[in-house]
Amino acid sequence: MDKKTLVIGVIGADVHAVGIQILNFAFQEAGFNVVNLGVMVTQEEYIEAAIEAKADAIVVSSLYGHGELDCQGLREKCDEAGLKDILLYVGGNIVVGKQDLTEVEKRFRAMGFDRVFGPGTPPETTIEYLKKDLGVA
Amino acid sequence: MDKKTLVIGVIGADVHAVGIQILNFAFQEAGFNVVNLGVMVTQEEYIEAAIEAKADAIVVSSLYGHGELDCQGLREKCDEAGLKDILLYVGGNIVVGKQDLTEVEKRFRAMGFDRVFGPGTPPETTIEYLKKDLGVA
Amino acid sequence: MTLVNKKWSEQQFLDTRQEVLGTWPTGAEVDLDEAIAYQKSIPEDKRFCAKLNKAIDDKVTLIQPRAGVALIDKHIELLRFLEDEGGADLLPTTIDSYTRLNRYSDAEHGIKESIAQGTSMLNGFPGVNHGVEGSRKVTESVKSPVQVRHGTPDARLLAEITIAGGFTSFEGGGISYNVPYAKNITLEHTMLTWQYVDRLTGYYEDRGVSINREPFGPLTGTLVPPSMSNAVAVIEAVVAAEQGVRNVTVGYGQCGNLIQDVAAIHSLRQMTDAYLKRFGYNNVIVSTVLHQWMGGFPQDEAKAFGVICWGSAVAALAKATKVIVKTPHEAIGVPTKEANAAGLRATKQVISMLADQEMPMDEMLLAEIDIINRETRAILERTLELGDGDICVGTVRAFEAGVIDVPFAPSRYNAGNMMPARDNKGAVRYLHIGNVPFDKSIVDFNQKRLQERAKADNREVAFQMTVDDIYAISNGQLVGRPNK
Amino acid sequence: MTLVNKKWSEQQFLDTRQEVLGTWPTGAEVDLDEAIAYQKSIPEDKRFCAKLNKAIDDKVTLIQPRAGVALIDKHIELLRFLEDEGGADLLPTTIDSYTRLNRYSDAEHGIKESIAQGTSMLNGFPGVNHGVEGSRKVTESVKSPVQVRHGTPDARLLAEITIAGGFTSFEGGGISYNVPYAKNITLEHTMLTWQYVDRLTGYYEDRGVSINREPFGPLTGTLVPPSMSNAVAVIEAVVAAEQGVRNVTVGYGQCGNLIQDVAAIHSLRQMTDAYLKRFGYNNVIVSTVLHQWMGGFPQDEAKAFGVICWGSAVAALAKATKVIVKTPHEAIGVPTKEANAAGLRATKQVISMLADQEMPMDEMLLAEIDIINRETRAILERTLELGDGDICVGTVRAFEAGVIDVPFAPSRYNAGNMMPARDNKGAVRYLHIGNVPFDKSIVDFNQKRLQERAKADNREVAFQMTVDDIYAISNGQLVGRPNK
Ligand code: B12
Ligand code: B12
Repeated sequence: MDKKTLVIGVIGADVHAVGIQILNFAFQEAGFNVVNLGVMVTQEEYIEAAIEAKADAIVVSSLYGHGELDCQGLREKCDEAGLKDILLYVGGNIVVGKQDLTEVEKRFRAMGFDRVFGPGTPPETTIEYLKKDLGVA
Repeated sequence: MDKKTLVIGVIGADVHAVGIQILNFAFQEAGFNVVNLGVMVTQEEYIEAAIEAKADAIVVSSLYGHGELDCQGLREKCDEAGLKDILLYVGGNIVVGKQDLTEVEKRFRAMGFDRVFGPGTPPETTIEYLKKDLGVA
Repeated sequence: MTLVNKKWSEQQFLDTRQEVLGTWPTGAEVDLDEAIAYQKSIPEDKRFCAKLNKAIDDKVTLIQPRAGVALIDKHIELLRFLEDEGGADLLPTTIDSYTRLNRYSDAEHGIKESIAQGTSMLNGFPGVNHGVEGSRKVTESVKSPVQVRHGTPDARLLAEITIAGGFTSFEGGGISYNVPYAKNITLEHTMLTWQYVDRLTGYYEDRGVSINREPFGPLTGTLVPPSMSNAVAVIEAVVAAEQGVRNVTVGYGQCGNLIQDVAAIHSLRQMTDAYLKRFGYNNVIVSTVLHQWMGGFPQDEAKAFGVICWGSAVAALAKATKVIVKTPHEAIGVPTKEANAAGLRATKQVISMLADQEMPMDEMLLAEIDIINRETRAILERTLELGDGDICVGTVRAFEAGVIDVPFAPSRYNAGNMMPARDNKGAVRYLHIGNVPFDKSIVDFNQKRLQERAKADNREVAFQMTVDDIYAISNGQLVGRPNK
Repeated sequence: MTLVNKKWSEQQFLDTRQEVLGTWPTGAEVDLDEAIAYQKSIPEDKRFCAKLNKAIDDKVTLIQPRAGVALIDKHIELLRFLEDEGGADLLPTTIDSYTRLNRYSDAEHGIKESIAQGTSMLNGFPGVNHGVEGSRKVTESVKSPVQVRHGTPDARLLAEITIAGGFTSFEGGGISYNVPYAKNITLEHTMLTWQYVDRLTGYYEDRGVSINREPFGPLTGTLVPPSMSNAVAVIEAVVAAEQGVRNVTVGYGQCGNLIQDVAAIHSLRQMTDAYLKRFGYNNVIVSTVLHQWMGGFPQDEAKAFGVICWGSAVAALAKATKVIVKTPHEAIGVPTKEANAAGLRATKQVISMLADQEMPMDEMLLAEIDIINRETRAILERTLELGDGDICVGTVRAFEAGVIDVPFAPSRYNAGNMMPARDNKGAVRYLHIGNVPFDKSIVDFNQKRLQERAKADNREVAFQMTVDDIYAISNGQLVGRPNK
């Protein structure tokens, strides 16, 4: 069982459904097990799915601008649920409006995310980082 | 003889011919005598024409960007030719590129121009100032 | 309550109202008689219907942005900026995503956070929370008619509050604000909640106050074939008319091929008129709206202007009644007011330069209108059949059966078997037909067009084309060609 | 030397050369044999002709900016920026106005002032002053083919230096770089100086080095009716071919009406081919260029993007071989490199989205091509008649007679009796025919179209229309309607 497992989904009240379908497709092609929760995923749903699937990472997508409100407390809830040090990614259009990305990254890192990706990050980039962080050759 | 006389033309190596034809038309409609020297007018030509026509103002148009080089010394030559205090206007796209207009105005005023107009100034505006400066009702 | 396409009795409507108004404290602010009187006091030039009707007569295309922020003052500032600096003809008020899901306490939290952080933490204007008074402040502070734009499956309270609040147009519909905007909500439910909104609109109409209604044309905004989105628009227009709506704007999201896009607007107008007439709704005024490309945008602002301007040109050449305008910030985030106004000014320039021109009605255009008409009719006729003649019942069953099938929709009540892709000229065609009820001639037509592309691409017709097409415009192409 | 349309003998050419090279010290740098060898060392993908020929085959539209600054290093930086950040397919080197008038010492002064002030005080690149070596530095520092773009009545020395300097295309012609760019220079004179440039090009061509030549299509850029500018382009193509030029790009400045603009490009291609063939020049490769609107631009950058993108769409729909790109700074001043690149990226986005689309060849388009063809032929046939069959002699006489008549031209050798205005759909028509030799059917056609506008405008057909049209695009319109 070499394959690493990812839980993916679009957080909060966000219904942007196109990107996550493509990520699902791309991550599988790249050799990951993927649990795709689709759109409108609550923090609890990510955590439950991650526990159940013994996931190595949670990949949070947020497009609609409420990402900052929706992500508050996710790391803490992971910790409480025993998902200590699980890899947490967030990406998409994660804040409202055009903002300085390094500032945004800082804020999300402070919330406990391991990596933070800006608008339109191509699947290949994400996959590269996942492989690196999860020690996949 | 109430009518004020204007000498107009496009200075230097500038061949932009549309605007000056329209200004000629508009100034005449507004009740001025106009001596239109057309395009590619030298400093000397403006001065000769102004002396001959006993002009009240010289309206220099420059579109092509070399206005600053072309206008250097015009006021001094006017002074030498006895056209003391003749009203000097300059307008059009008088410098190279998009520059801060107040800075540009300062430089042209320092060269002795009484008024300096930015890109696309409508004829009505110019006419208003001319009437004011020449004391036409 | 069971769903059928029948005008609600006044009693049924008024009974339901009590429930609706009780779902959030601001509901109590709405007094229908007072609201009707208030609406009657709004001058003609600030009414959506009047301005649209005039545009139809003058054959001009009006421009309208999307915009909304959390706080009333900031929102007014934004709208004023868009009319003064952007030259918007029609104004929007885009509602935030919490309100769209009736999560009014989350919206309240967003309002507070926005005040605290000094910037809008909501992606739109929380209309319910701001109530009738807040809405009136907005509509009274601007010179142009204002529309509510959102994506709310259950928009009953929002409609009550904002129409009482002086908005003169309300976007959405039981299909178009469900399937692209929700995951777990049945079509039965949203068609009922939207019958309520239409019945409310009809109630005002019956009392001399005309409110414009606009089904959301683009759906998921991503490679939706024109006939599919047009079929949905026609259904929502018919359903609205039954509840007493008399002024409808049917919409379409630009796909990118000039001929197909112009044809789609013509077909949309023809089909809407035809089906309204068929069911006996003879006094509905129909206008059209083209949405500039609704899928993924290029990040670069100059390139985004390219997409915006091309959409403007198509809207003008198709003589759409209005065009919904994107901004150079589209790919990044909710635009600043400056970026929003810039999108408007670019659009206005193109629209005005094309005001006196239209696409000549030549053979190619006629052929494209014809195929869209035939596809749309196939979908609608099967839908009616499934409903035993009732368009509402039929719609629910058509989604179950995959007869109506919207690509990339988040809703679990959408089959998701149909898959689109661009043909060799960039027109969006049916790649997998799924259960969409097309006869052989239509299937063959779509396949032939995709085969042409496959040949040019030097690959088989397959889903990878769809994936490539999704990225194409943001990568500066229309057709997603394989990398060479 | 008397002007006739006949290939110069090599002796005549070489004798003149000595004079030309002596007019400024850098002339001494040119050694033709060495220059030919140098040109031969330039790889295919950096040659203008090769890239244009490929674009013709692929039916794609290439994009090219205008750009030039005073100093070599800065100019290289600028061009690199335009290919890297703008995605330019073809590069320009726009020459400054002093050089255009052979005022090389003024240009020298400009170079010094530019160094002193740390900013370009010239509106272009002073190619003669920088000499062969300076030119080679430029052409060697970039990846794309580079063209000289200017407006120089006597460009003989400039051509010698820049072609030896590795430029592979040279814009201009005896009419198009006189009438819009000079006041006191006879057509006889400039047609001779440009025969020299063409003969020089032919000299390279005879020795296996193909240099592209491009008559300047838009002329004054201000409401020039397509048939008038096309007639000039055809003449310059024919005259160039006689001197041995084998690769010509004929150009047209967008007027703004879709049908007319697409028709103009088609007609331009047809007429150029027809007249080249008629005079027996069978081995000339002809490409076309559309210039985005060349008249007054709106000052607002977003609106300027609107004009730019609409021009891009037309170029793509007409399948012009290349498009010359404006910038969002157009109305204000020589653009920054960023603004220039932004114009390019917006253009590229539109061109790419339309790469697989073209304007359908329907009745309206065919009719418009037909009227432009007929008008162009009328002008050209009368010109040939006036020259007793010699197109050069005829051209000089045609200008004297006002048979060829360019609106708003600064040249005193242009009659200025013809006056254009837009019709009710924005197509540019002949308002005053002047002495342009049109038969009754053409005159009536033009008048009828203008009458339609007059009716819509509720005023008489008159010069005020022309004035209004001059301002229209910069005021966000196409047709200059009277204020209501
Ligand atoms: C299509 C679209 C819609 C459709 C969605 C249909 C559907 N159900 O899927 C509709 C029209 C319904 C819609 C609605 C709304 N939208 Co919208 N939408 C878009 C649009 C144009 C394209 C999104 C898309 O599909 N892109 C194509 C896919 C392939 O790319 P992607 O989604 O970006 O995902 C890729 C990458 O980002 C990355 N990625 C994604 N997640 C993650 C996570 C990680 C960890 C990593 C590494 C990478 C990664 O990989 C994906 C695959 O390549 C974008 C703007 C844009 N991008 O141009 C706006 C946009 C996302 N929408 C926006 C908004 C505000 C809304 C609305 C609130 C309001 C409105 N405008 O109506 C509603 C929201 C409703 C809701 N509750 O969610 C904003 C968000 C603003 C912000 N963040 O500041 C955007 C940015 C537009 C804008 N500039 O205003 N939208
Ligand atoms: C048409 C045009 C041309 C035509 C001119 C044909 C002709 N012979 O007339 C052609 C194509 C030949 C041309 C050539 C060049 N042009 Co040119 N051209 C333009 C353009 C697009 C429009 C000018 C025009 O006719 N406007 C319409 C008339 C009605 O308006 P106007 O000229 O602005 O004049 C009005 C007002 O400005 C005002 N006004 C004018 N003068 C004055 C004076 C006073 C005192 C006042 C109060 C008011 C006033 O009243 C006028 C009537 O309303 C402008 C950019 C623009 N404006 O969009 C560039 C522009 C002027 N050109 C420019 C340049 C650089 C050139 C060239 C050097 C290089 C080139 N691009 O090829 C050559 C110059 C040749 C030469 N030696 O002069 C630059 C100047 C740059 C700068 N200043 O930084 C501009 C601004 C374009 C740009 N952004 O690069 N050009």
